[in-house]
Amino acid sequence: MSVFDLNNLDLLGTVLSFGLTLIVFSFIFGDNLLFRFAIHVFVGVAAGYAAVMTWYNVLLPEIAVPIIGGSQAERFFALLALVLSTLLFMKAFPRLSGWGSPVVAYLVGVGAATVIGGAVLGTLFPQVLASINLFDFPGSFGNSSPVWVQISNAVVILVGTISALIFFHFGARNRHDRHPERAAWISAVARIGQIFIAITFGVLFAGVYIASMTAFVERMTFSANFILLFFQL
Amino acid sequence: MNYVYLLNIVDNGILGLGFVLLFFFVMIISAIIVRRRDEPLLREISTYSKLKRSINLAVESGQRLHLSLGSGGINYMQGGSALAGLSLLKRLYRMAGLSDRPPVATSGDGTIGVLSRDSIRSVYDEVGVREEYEPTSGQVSGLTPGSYIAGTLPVILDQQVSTNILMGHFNSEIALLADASERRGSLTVAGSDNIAAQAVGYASTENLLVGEELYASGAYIQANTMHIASLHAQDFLRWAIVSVILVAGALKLAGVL
Amino acid sequence: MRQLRTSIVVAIAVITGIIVLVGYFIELPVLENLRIILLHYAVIFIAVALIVGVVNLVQVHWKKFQNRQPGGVYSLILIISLLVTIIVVGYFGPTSTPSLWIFSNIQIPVASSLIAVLTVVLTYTGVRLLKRGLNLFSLLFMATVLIVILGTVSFQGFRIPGLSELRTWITQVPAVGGARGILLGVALGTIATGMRILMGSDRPYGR
Amino acid sequence: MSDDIKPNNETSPEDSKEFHKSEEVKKSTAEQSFQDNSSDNEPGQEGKNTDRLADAILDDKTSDDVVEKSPVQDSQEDREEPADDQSDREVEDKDQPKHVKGEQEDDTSEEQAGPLVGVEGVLPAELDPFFIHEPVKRSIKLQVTEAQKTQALLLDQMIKGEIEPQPEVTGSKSASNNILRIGIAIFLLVSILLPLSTRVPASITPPISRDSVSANQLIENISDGATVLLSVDYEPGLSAEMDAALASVVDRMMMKDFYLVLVSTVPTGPVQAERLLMYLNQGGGYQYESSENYTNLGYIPGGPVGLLNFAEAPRQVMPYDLDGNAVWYSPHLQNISSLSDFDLVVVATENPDRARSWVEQVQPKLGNTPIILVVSRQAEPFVRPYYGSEPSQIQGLVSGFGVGAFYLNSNAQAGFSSMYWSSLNLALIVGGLLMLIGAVIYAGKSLNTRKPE
Repeated sequence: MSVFDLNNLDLLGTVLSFGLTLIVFSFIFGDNLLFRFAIHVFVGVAAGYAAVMTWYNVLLPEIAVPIIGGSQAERFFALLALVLSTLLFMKAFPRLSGWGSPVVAYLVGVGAATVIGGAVLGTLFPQVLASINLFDFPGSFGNSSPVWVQISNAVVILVGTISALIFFHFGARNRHDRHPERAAWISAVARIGQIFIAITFGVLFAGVYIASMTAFVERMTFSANFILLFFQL
Repeated sequence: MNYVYLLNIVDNGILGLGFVLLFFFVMIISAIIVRRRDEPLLREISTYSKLKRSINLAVESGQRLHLSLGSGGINYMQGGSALAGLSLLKRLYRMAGLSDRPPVATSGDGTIGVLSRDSIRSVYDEVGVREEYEPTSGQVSGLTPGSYIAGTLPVILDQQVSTNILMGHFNSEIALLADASERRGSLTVAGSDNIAAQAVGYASTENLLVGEELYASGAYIQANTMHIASLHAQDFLRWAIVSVILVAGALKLAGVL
Repeated sequence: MRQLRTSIVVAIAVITGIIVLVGYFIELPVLENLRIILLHYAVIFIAVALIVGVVNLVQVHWKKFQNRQPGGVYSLILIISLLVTIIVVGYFGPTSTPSLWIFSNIQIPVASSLIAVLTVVLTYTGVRLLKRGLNLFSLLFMATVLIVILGTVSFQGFRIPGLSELRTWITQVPAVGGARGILLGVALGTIATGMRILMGSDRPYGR
Repeated sequence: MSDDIKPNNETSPEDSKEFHKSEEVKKSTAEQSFQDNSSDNEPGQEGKNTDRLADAILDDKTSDDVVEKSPVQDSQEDREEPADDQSDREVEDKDQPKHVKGEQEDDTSEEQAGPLVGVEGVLPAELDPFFIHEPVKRSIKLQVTEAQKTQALLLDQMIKGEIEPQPEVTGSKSASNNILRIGIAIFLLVSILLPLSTRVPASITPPISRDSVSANQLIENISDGATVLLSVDYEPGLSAEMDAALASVVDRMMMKDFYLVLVSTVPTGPVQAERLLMYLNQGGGYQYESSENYTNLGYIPGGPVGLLNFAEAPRQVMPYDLDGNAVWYSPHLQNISSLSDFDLVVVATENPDRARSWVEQVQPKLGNTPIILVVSRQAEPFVRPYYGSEPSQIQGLVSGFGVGAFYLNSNAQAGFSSMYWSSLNLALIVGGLLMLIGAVIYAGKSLNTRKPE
């Protein structure tokens, strides 16, 4: 944020922004009243914003507008939506809550199907295909690296994929007096999988760290700039 | 279409439908087998053992449990993780619902909030004490992922929670909840479908449910037939996938495909 | 009666789910249209559920304020800021100047400052990670974290030789393998969860 | 849910105060165990398990079933409501004796199924893993000597003590943890502010990744004035990184005079997008105006469902822009009836799941239209498999802030992020070093404590 158009509202906004930044950051030193104040304001604003966006983007164009000025078919569609939405809205009130259950069931059904369809066509098939095509040379790694490098990389990825997948294997054998355990060789493969999972988690943690550090730096840069600006005034 | 179908032999849709049907039948067969068996034969997941223990301890010592259902909605891929959390919620309420400090459930999504209240209410109904049902025990604490975390922090910090169970969809901010829990000396158990959150959870808590383990909560916490059956079905298809990858990969390397 | 109601509710979930699911895989015009309508309604209901969530948020905090529970004043503040936001953003429009002002000067600073706090928390957990115990996995995790972080940076042109290449290799080879394994596992778990709902065995909805 | 225990009709509210305690007692009696599937019914209602047949195949056998039964037996027993409220009352007298009672009832219960039908005092077929700890407690009161009792109580206390919440900063432990947190914060703060105060120029270019070059190439290959779908899908929290990364891409697109169609699956996305365009207008000297050069369709609710819906019928799902105009008949969009009619799709998100949703729900409908993902560093490892896969499901990948700065330097436009590149680098180095020091110290400690063993 480098641009400061200093009319009154902008100045007020910048001061507010700076103040909230410091207040939230003070949580590092411990919980405090101002921090509580800031997060409650934040939760309220975020919820209000989301509610208005929902109104503007869904309820208004999908229900209100068609009922007022739509064709007969549109009006029917919107009225049905209105009735069902009202039922769902009753979920907000404990006594009427039961009326909304069919609509919630509808949502759960559609959600379940979307989730299955997406997981099969979007993750499972493409990822399996990608694993198979690792051995399609030249391909996955471009033509720049020598073939043996490509092959060994492909093998590492393949071993990682398969062992991480096997790591999750749940089935176990019964053993007397002890917890059921997986077959020894599955456990061995699972340990290799665990190694890959640890590395993946490490990469992800570092990614999260870099991303959040960017936010930290941006906030502090903003604050520093604000202080400099303030003293120049 | 640049979306090349599997091995270009069969239409993707038919193959997908075939896979789903296969999954269905394997689940049914596993359910029949599981029903006949005395005890579930599943590997031990130490996080679940710890979770069970801490729930029991909390119930006995009259401490509050907090179940955080995350900010993912039912219609998302993330819904699965919230569903796992919801079935646990019912269990918690059956055990501790009428204690002085009943468990509290927080969620960051309207639908999950509704479902959490339904779950709690149904337990009160079961016992015939509907009038004791407190609608605020299943609360929505923020409606966007960031504000959900912000709204959940006070619950962890204020309500004398002994165990925070974070089961649902979270972003990397899950570390803030785990940290607040640590500041209060409470136990944290975390599981999320979001793998970035898992990575952060791996560093922040000893009790992490990794990846697919989260979806096994029904089988491990409730020892529920269909849940156990679905784990066996997952195992079956896991090996099917491994075989397909290995065989087709080998054929590819040999230049057959 | 109640039994009948339960059956109807389960049937709704199962039937809508199956129609949408089959529509995913088979292209039949009739099915396709039905599916679009079903999805369209679902989107509307999800939006309504969000409003229900807002109502619940207000209910919870109003009750807290009314019962004079500790922190009740903050609950009032939350409700006030929610109402003010609804009025301002609703009246002027979500992308109007006042709305942008609220967004830029309240939401962004608090949200990203929370992430700034997160950075400190993450460093803290990173520093203390091995306190829990030293094993192959925690060591590998830690090593990977350090390689990726230090392999990403360069300061005044200085870089540790080879680290950047190692970082690239780790992120693009073993991590991809592990990630794929986890993704496939999560997909299996997700399918199973969805499947149990479509079988009517898991019923996360009310009666 | 189907696995609930249903209480007796007669149970008074007061009695059931302790239902969680008496639950295991009840469930272990043969009369109660069949009720596990009847939670959906009114208490005491007859014929309540009409959908049990379906359940028999599909439903759960819960841990609450103590004695296995055939469905036929179930339905028979359903009709005769177990009226053992007498035993229930007794059971709920006091905490400890209750368990004793329960156990005694267990002992005298008859086996209802299997080879041991009719035999009394049979051990239950399965135990609820949840309650496995209970016998320990029962034995405390019953059969143990005083010394054993004391020991058991002590153990109990010790375990309980472990999870009891402690007020903040009680011992020196949490105080020292707090000091560590504050110390870390100060170190990081100094490392961020130092380059700012010395005004080190951001002349060091971040590493140029192959991905960003190819993404750049992809944009270059599209003719000027093309119509692009741009989804701004990130939460405000990570907007620092995402704004910087996306700004560089959008900057490129604005240079080529692309017509932008903005959408978002996050409620705050549309305003985030407006904000970004406003900054780029100011910093890059563009004059992008709503409906002239871009249109903001707003928020697509419903996650993957909404996205799929949008991908299948964009005109029906998002008929208006945020100002309420019917945009699809405008000259820029009249030729676009499906997403494959766009020249390019750009999605910016910090969340791997959201990236996944786009790839899974939308990409298959895109035909030959390329898709570029602008993602946060934290999402990169999970998006990469889609990028690296052959065939590639996404055609361009721009990840994180560094690349954004690279774009920026190459364009010499919009001073969006260049100023904090040095700070970021130093802070990351310091953070990494702190972690390294911590790792070395604790690894050393743990090796030292191991040796004596």
